[in-house]
Amino acid sequence: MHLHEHQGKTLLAQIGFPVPPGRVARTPAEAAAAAREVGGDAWLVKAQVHSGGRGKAGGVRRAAGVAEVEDAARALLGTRLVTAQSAGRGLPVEAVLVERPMETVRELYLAMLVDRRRERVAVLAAGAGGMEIEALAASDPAAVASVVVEPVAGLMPYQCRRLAFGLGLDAQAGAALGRRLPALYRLFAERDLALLEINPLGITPAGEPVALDVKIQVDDNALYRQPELAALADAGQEEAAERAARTFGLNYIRLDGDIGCMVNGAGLAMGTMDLIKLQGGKPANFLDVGGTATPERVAEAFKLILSDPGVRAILVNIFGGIVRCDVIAEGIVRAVREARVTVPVVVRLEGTHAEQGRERLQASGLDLITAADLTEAARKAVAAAGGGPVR
Amino acid sequence: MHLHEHQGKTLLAQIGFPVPPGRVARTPAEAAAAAREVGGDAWLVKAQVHSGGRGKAGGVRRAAGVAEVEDAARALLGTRLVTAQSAGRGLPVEAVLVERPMETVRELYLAMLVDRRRERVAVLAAGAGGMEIEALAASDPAAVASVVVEPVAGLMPYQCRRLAFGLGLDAQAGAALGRRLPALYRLFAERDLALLEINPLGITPAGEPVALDVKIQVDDNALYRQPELAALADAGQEEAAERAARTFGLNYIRLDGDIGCMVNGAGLAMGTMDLIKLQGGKPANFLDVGGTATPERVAEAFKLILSDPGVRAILVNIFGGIVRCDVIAEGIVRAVREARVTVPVVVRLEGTHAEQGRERLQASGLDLITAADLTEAARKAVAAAGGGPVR
Amino acid sequence: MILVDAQTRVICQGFTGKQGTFHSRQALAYGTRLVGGVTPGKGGQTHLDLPVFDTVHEAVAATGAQATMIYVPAPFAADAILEAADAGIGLIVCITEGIPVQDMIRVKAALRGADVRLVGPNCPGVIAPGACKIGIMPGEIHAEGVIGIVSRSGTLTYEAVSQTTRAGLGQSTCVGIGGDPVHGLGFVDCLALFEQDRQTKGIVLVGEIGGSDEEDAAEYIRAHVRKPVVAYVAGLTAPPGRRMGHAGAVIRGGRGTARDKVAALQDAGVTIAHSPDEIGARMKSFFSG
Amino acid sequence: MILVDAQTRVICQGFTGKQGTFHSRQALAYGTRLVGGVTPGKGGQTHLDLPVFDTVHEAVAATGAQATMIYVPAPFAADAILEAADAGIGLIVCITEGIPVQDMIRVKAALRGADVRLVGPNCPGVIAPGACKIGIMPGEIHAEGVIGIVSRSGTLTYEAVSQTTRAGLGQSTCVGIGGDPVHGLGFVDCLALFEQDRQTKGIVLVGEIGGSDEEDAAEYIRAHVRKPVVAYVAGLTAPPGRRMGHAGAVIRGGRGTARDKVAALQDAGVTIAHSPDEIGARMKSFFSG
Repeated sequence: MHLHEHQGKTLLAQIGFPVPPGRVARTPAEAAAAAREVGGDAWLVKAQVHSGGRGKAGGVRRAAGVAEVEDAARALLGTRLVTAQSAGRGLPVEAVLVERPMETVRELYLAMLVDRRRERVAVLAAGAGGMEIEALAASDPAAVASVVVEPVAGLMPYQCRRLAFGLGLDAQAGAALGRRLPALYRLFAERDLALLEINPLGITPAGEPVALDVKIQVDDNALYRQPELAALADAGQEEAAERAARTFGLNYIRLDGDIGCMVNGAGLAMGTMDLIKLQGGKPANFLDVGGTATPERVAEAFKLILSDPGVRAILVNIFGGIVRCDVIAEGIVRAVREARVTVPVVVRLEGTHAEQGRERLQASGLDLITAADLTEAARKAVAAAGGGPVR
Repeated sequence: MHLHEHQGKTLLAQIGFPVPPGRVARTPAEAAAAAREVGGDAWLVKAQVHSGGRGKAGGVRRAAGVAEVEDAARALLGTRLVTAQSAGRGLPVEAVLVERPMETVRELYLAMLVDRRRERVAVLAAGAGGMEIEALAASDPAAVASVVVEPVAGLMPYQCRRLAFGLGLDAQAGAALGRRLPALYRLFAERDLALLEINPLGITPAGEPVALDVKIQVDDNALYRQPELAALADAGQEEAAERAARTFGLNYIRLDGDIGCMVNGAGLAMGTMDLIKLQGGKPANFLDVGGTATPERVAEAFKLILSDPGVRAILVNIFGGIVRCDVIAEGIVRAVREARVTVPVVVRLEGTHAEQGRERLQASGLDLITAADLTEAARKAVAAAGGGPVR
Repeated sequence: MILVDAQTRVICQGFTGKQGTFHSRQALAYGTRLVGGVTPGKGGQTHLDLPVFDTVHEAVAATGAQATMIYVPAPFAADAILEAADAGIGLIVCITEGIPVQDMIRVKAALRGADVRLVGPNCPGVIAPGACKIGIMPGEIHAEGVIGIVSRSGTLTYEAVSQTTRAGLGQSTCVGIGGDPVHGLGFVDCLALFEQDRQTKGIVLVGEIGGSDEEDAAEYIRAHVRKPVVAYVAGLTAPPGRRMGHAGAVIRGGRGTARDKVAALQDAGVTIAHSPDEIGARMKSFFSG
Repeated sequence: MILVDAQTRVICQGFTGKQGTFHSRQALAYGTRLVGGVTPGKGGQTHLDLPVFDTVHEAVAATGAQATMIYVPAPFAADAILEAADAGIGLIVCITEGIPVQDMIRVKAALRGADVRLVGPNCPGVIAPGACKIGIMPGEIHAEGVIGIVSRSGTLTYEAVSQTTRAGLGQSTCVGIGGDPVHGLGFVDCLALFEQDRQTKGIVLVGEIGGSDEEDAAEYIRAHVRKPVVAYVAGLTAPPGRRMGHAGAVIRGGRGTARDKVAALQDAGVTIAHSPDEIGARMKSFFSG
């Protein structure tokens, strides 16, 4: 789950990590009031969307007076922002952060994330960048200082010193940063964050760190015990279909192809997408109906797939295990009838009671295309989407 | 460092662990006011001293009215309480805890301490007792339920369940205790406790745990980072000489013999005491002047030893290492002169510059008895204390 | 076979719950030597004709259990794993999905140096066909045989199983290591066990995007594995930055792509199945000489 | 000799402080191969003609240091130990006294499974006479020889050293394991190393009240040690419940008495010195046949 910049900065402020003075606003009038409250004679007006790259996309405006703040807010609020990182989607701007610009002598990158190989939280820092810190770490390891935190010890002073020396900070700025980092790690660990990126991290002329922007992701699996963070979710930033999928316990990600996929199991779902590509087609989505695909979930899955107007064929790939193929087949038949599916549907059933499942499909009288194996299923789906002969 | 019962109960209350309603009082009038504040129609008036065994020693009184509370407080305050655990010393009663008696259906023992072999914090619980829980664990392991806490995980629910099942608590009382124990462990770990003993731990008719008495010791080495706990120190409960020793960085423990000992190193100090015993004498104290015994500390050490009127001879045993024996000898000569020592002093110097040290002692013209080895030193000290011939 | 055999005494944590009951029944039907289960507060009862215990310690003391399968809900799973390890269980198979990653970081730190093997979480489990089934996989698609299968994915594993069964090779043991970013046994651990195992003649490795387990596996295979390995890696078409179902299946900062993983494995001499359909045939080719 | 030899490259943490400077100078005078030191913020300077580094990682990279001696104050000691371990130092000797026990619990948990040996804290250190001195012991009382000494106490160790030197036996290595309740190497670890060491012909063990290290040592000696062992245990006259100088030297609940420890060691066939004066003579008796 993503947090907005202003939410992340509130979390930082709570643990005493310096952030610029700022206020969130949801109307131009609120923005003007926020500017007066924040004080000063210049402000940044920043669109609050779940994406990086806002600056280049025009989502961050400088304003030299309160009237300009109000104008900037008016220009941003209610629009949809397309950034280089929003995958072509326009993200609704429903709030702006009105913030005092900070004087800094340096701008750094700092990130905390889970290092899977070390099975611990890693802290990464770089003195310059512009690219994702993980990519930088991969391409130019020497440019990134990193430490891995032993959970029983927490982020230790020596690790903060290594980061500060690695960034080439002077003694004062290094010590100031070192005083703040352990609390930042505790925030990460205790609030179940999945990513905490401060980018840029400014160093003020007084040597103090200040988070100019912050990107925070929360571990979805831990939301049950982080009710305060869960309450910060902004469903408006999500694709409507993906949001709907979650409510039914389905995993759905919209892509830009034309072959809708419905698969049980995340790995097999990816494998199915890969096969469609291999056969010259393009998958319209990733969709895992889960290990316990009930007829109800199958029905919802069909609705989700069909909510994408670009879908020209549907490929259903089920490996029956605990849930038997005949049960799934029943669900498919019901769903295709109820959802009035008009695009070709290719079905491949394998595993427990696969034969009975296939029989159930044929007995339905529906125009369902069956396939004996995965490759055949993919080939048929690609042909069907292209309008070519299928059987 | 020991805490008083009322201090410990304040810590427990802060983390939500139930304690009986109570107030501390330092005068009989305060005690009466405390009783009214606590409410009810009966109270316990408990002497606040750094020792267990108060009940049998008359340090805990039951009072049926406010007047009785005042009387009980008057009877206790300003006296010195000798308990079975106070090693013959009378501990000054400067405060009493006025507390509401609690109705309980069971009384248990619970302790947290550092398990040295496992290098972790252990939680011990027993359903009955009267003896120290560690002794019980040694003599009758089956009577004690115990778990050892992995520091990275903290006290886990399964461990709380094991303790509750081990104590034979019913589901409700077990769950109620289990809800409270993890916070108790965090108190132990985060506040650097060395011992936390709740004895007895009552179970109320509603199944809730309540700490009827609590004994807390704080890790002396951690007081620098526990200023709130350090401020709770009650020096009045300590032997005056031991308190004085600490201010000079000396380790002094008064015993009941007649041969004062001054040794560098804790192990050698114990070894010296053992040798005195082996030679038929009794050590008057344990005293470690430390690895860097300066002339100043040697002088203070002499004063401490002489503050014990029972001392009839002094044995100085120094193994010179970093600090050379001639420097120590100089300190001894100065101290014996300044402190006007009238009892026989036996000195054994070994290690770096031992020869020069011995020469310095002889050159001083003081009546110092030297010894070539430890056994001889102990023999001479025992003879000197007994008034017998020494050389 | 590895990790388990027909003699392995297994318990179930979360025994009387819906999942635990269902899969315990399946395990018993398969012939697994299930000797009891744990549900706190139900100690002393009988469930599926087996004893229920309040704690794993009691279960181990009473039954000599050596392995456990965990079906408790995610908020209680870390506790269940640590309880099993503390009680001396040697093989812990955690099926539970959705455990917070910080829990797993702490669990792995707590288990460091302990003589215990954790499989999962968020995995189908372990099965040695004909001997022992600990997990949620459909038993009937398996056949006793010579192929060791290790996989990050559930249903993709079943594909590999079903194909190797149909190819007449069968499986020695199948281990689902799970789709979480921080987990127990990895590819390398299983490869080492399969390489040592006399029954195993070939190894199928099923990977997916995210992390670097496949790259580590490739390095290990190059240095230590002499048996034929067929690998399939899912997610060539997965978009970067999106979590593909599994918590661990995400490409970040250009790292963890299927392309890189396939290249690493190929470099190490592994036979690549470019489609999940090809796994059986590729493996069969090693045994038809 | 064990743990160190004349080639061991040593650094000092807390190098430019008063303690670090004094004992580094002593170590150099003794011939220890001290190759540099660490004081954060003083990196790039020179001290005692040796390079100063900001971090242990830099020191290791520049000098190939294998061992460290830590003289930083107690509040910073846990950090120093973990930094050394993280930097790949194989032998960490922590002289510092007064470290909170919770710090040591966390340090030991963090080091679990790591390939590192910690000696101390609150100990005199390690010396291999004539080869390497890492610690605060007076070098001149030692002599190269055949006795391994392991001890919980500082000055009592010097007694054992001085007596074995005078007896003409000398020492292979002397290890002060320290007086804290939670510490690094224990008696058992050192006994195992001495038993394996060809130079060592006899072992002196100096214990004291508190804990059960001596009992564990007795058990180990009975099962694994064939070389003669002479033991002295201090604290027969120590009153229960009082901390005798060392944080770990306390009898609690009737456990950890010198009497029990002596009995356990005697039962295991260990020769007991009833006075610290007897250690040398008792050991000598094994070598005058």
